[in-house]
Amino acid sequence: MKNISASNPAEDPAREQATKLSVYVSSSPHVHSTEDVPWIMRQVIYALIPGALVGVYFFGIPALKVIAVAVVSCVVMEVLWQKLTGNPITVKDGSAVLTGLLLAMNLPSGAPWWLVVIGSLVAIIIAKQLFGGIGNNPFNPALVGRVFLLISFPVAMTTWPEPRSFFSQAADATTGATPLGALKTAIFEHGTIAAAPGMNLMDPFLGNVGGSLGEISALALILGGIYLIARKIITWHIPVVYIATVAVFTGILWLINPEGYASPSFHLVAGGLMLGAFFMATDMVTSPITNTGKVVFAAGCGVITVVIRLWGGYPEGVSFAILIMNAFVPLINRATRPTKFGAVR
Amino acid sequence: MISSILLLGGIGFLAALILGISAVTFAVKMDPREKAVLDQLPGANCGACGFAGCAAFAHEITVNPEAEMACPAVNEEALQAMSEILGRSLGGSAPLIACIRCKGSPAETTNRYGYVGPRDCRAAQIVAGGSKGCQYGCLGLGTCEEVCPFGAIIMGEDGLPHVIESLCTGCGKCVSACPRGIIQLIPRTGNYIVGCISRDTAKEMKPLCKVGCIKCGICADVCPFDAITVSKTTSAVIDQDKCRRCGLCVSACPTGVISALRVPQKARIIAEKCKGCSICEQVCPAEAISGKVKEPYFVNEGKCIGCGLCIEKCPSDAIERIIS
Amino acid sequence: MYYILLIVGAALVNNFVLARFLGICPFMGVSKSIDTAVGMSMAVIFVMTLATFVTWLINFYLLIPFELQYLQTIAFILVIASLVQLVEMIIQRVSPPLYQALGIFLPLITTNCAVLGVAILNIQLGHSLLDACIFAVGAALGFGLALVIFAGMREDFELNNIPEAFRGTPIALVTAGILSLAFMGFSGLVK
Amino acid sequence: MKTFKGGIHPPEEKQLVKDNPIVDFPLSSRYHVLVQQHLGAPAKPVVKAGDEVRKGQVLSEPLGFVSVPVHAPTSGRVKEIGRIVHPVTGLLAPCVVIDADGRDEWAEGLPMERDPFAMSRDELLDAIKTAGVVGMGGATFPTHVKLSPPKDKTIDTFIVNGAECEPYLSSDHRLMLEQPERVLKGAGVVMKILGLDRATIAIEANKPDAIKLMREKAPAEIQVEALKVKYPQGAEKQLINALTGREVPSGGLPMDVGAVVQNAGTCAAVWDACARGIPLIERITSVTGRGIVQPKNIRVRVGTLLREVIEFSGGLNGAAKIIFGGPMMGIAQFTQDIAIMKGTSGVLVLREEDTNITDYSACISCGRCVEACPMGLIPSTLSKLGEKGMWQKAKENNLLDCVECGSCTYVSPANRPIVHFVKHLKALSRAASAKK
Repeated sequence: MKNISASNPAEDPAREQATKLSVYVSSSPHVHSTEDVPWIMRQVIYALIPGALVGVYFFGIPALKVIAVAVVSCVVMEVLWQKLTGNPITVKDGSAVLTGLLLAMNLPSGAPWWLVVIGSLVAIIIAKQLFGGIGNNPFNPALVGRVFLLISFPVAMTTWPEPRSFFSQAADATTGATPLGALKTAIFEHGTIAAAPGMNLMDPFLGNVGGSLGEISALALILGGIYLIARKIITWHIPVVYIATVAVFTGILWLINPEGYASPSFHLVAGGLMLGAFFMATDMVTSPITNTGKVVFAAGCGVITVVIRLWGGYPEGVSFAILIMNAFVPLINRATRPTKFGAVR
Repeated sequence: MISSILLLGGIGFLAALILGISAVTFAVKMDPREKAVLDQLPGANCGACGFAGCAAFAHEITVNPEAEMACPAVNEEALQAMSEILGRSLGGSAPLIACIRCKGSPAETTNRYGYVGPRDCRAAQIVAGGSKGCQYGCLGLGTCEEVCPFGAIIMGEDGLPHVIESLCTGCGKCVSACPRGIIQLIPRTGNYIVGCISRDTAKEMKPLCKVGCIKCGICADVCPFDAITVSKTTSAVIDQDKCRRCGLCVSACPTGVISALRVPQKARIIAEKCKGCSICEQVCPAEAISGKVKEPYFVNEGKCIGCGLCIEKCPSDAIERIIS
Repeated sequence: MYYILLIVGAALVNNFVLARFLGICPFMGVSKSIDTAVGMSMAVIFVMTLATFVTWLINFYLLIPFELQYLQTIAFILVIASLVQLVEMIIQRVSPPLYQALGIFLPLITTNCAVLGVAILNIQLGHSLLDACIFAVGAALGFGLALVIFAGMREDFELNNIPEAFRGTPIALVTAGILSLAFMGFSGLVK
Repeated sequence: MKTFKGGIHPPEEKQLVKDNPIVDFPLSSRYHVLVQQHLGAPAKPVVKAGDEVRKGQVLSEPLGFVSVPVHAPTSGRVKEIGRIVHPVTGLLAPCVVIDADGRDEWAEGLPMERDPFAMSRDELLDAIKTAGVVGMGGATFPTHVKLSPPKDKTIDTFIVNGAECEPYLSSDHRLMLEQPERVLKGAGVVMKILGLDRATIAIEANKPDAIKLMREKAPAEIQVEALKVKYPQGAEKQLINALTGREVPSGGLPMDVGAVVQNAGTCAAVWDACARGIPLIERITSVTGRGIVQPKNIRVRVGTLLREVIEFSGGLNGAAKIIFGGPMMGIAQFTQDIAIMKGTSGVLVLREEDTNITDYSACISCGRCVEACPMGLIPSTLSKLGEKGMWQKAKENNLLDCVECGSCTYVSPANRPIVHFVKHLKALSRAASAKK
């Protein structure tokens, strides 16, 4: 069937006729919930605002720039693609804006504009539109964008400006390390986590650390996440199970060897776990459809995240973990089909 | 050097020996047809047929008579051979072409209501029987275009499907997909088609469609070959076996519902071959041939209706078709 | 622990399809449905291990004593090809159900460069016979894993509205690329 | 409170009409009685143009067991056996057109007085069939068939369905409030037919007045059960599940778990048929929705034109959709020249802002439909398969278990017409099996 996505009433003769006839006929049901896709996307964007604000507060104008460039370029890419391929323009559903915002929040605030644009290109064109646009992409577009950049431009993607208050932005911005990066370096150089500098929990909880501009404040992200759960945009399964898996896994290792492994609480607040658990892994299109499936998916994300963080070459594994689990979603969906009513047992 | 030859040769010989022995020891009986079919297949195991390799595909088409012989890599010859082995017909009867039997574009017709739902005629039909005012007419949502495996149907600007003659294979997928049954397969030699299947009377049709068959019967009257039948409750139908493609019905139809697939080909007499027997003059229903006995006859192109009767009757093969 | 790392290394970190780009042909060809993908994976596990075992023996007991290492590739191909044929015949006779499940895929594997790849890599990495076999199992598991998840995704693609130009192999290659990016996250896991 | 798994909570909107007492629809001058008003085998007209008919006289005879007659709604003369748009198919279907003579005289021997409890089971079933009683919740399945389970099925549960879970509609609610005796006595007759000594009346908790009244009036053997307010609580399988915990097996019928469910309105019709011999010629219908000026509950004769019903209810007000039945499973109509049927539980007129005419977009796999589906299916997959017309694969995905309740479609944020896709797939599957 053609024109799957919304067709413009003006281009659709049947619909034009309908407005004249004043009586519509469709299959039942004839009433509909008020919650539609743009509404859902808006809610997620609202929920991301606290995290983004913290990023802007600590990284200043450059962070704002990255966000703006990412959002604008994502929207432009989508419009351009749909214009060129002659498909209906669907930016109004807000998914491109959301992808842009998520991409920005996964980038260091010092990312140059061209880097952001390349990320948007990969996210929107390759990861989303090539697969057929919204709803059809098997991988989270923002994460594909981020991982692509991370592997292609490792230096630019791991140059983390030091956080400072918005009101004391100086011209000579210095760069530092993320908590997880510092941890990895310490283990690599000294073989023990004791050498890692400043492993307090309050700074990453509030956001006063280096990192991607949207991932630094666990608190702001948790607030956003709770908003999403309260509004029933997402269910608790993915964030709770994801975070719990990471906590349990790192906790066991920490109990065995507190010298060699950081505490679970550190792992929870540091890095992109909160952003990933509440906003990236919960992306509806790329996560399993049933609640059981979501639990399996989140547990897988948690395990892979910890494996990469503790033993892998990269200090952070959230993006990779979610992308890998995205690939498993079709299999998980098959394995966790609900039992139909009246199934012969 | 010697050692390398010996070694490789040795391994090769050993392997061949073992394989040879096991080919005999472990031989498995197989449907001979399956083996014969497998021999016709390319053996590249490309998987394009959707099966796991050529053997699986051969097995499937041997066992399951419904399975399509859908190997894209096989050539015509092998396909023929395979169908012989399996005793299937390739559909070798007269080539057919699909024809759309509705001319009621949205501009010419009315709607009963505004349809909201999937853009698929079959889906539209199950909601209150389709939105078109005429319950026989084309719903115009392009399902035939969608199901055509050859891209031979396109939805035109007029909101109606059009068959691209050169691409249509007469497979009939569109015919079974159309919920209104307005697509018909006719022999490729056929040329004229009545673009309406409505059973409504002229009066019932009037508010619904301007271009339908109003069952006036003029076409049946003008047809020199009795190829057209029409009644009060059935639209005109052209018997493609009787039709001689003269096209008189097209110009006679008051609503223009009869149309030609292609321009009719007129007759031309080859002067060198004509013996002047006058048979053509006698059989011509349009009085388009004239001349003197024992001299070459000639065709008045303006009058010729392209029925081809003269060509058939000419004893000396002196008449050919031309595109005017 | 060493063996676990060996398997993880071969299956995830240096995944044959996604990191070494070996065996792309069956990866693309046999990943249209999950059932066939599973059958193929089983066959690969079986053949890879067996081929590794035999080629290792040939290498250390024939090629090296006769100083004919330069014939490695040819000898291995010869051996693998005949081995696969032999195995196919035996399975077809001995266990028709198993043949139904994976026998079909055996001839396909003959041309699978991943099998030759694992045989040669084993020699290059200087693995012992046991190491070599375990490495082969790991590599085959990795191949199977990639194949099955890929088949799952491709089955879903049938329902998607992928632009016409990208349907089929193009989008599969794009997906494989993204999957490969994702698997790079495992790099450094095993040195 | 008892309920089932899945389901949704659409706005109830019952306040529009639930407090309006039932009013009698005045006698019309012409009736269009559709010959085929039930599910099952067709019926054949037995009157011809010019015949004089009396109220309650048989107009068409059933052809087969799963079929019922229709009766003249009033006395008068048969104008013709004409054709009228059938509300279910949208295509022209035969109907008996009757010009009323205004005397509204009953056919001979009607109404009669008899004691159903003195009649045998077969006599009762025959009375029900002769009276043309069908399921009045909207499915219109012949009631006598439902009450004649094969010998190998033991029935131990009888449920009177007063849930009325469809938003907007209040016809069963008003019936239970105003004529509880008819419902209860009808239930008693059904119990006698089934050989049961107890029954349950299930009412959604949003009708506390009906629950209270029923509890007061019901005899000891009839228990009144309040159900959680959730759509589709009144769907047969969900209702049985909520009350008994049993699951009607996939592809099976309620009788496979020993249960029979009858709508409250059907029980009332059964009483009329058995105690007074009155055929099903009128029913209670809610005429409601914000597109109608004066929402009303009316007692209307079968065969009355929708046009007259709308006029009687003050006319239309910005109508965008006219529906026979409720908003979740009702059938949209495109003309007012259609006739009220035995199964017309409501006439719902929605304005553009109350309904949903926006186009759909790609599925975002949010999983809301899976949560909402009372049948444990994955509607999103079915809708994607529907888009491609892949009915074989849809059957593997339990296509035929779908009851088309519309819960998935209601919640779909991408506004996907999932029920429509399901109907489409079922039609394709049927067409394919018909070909074989």
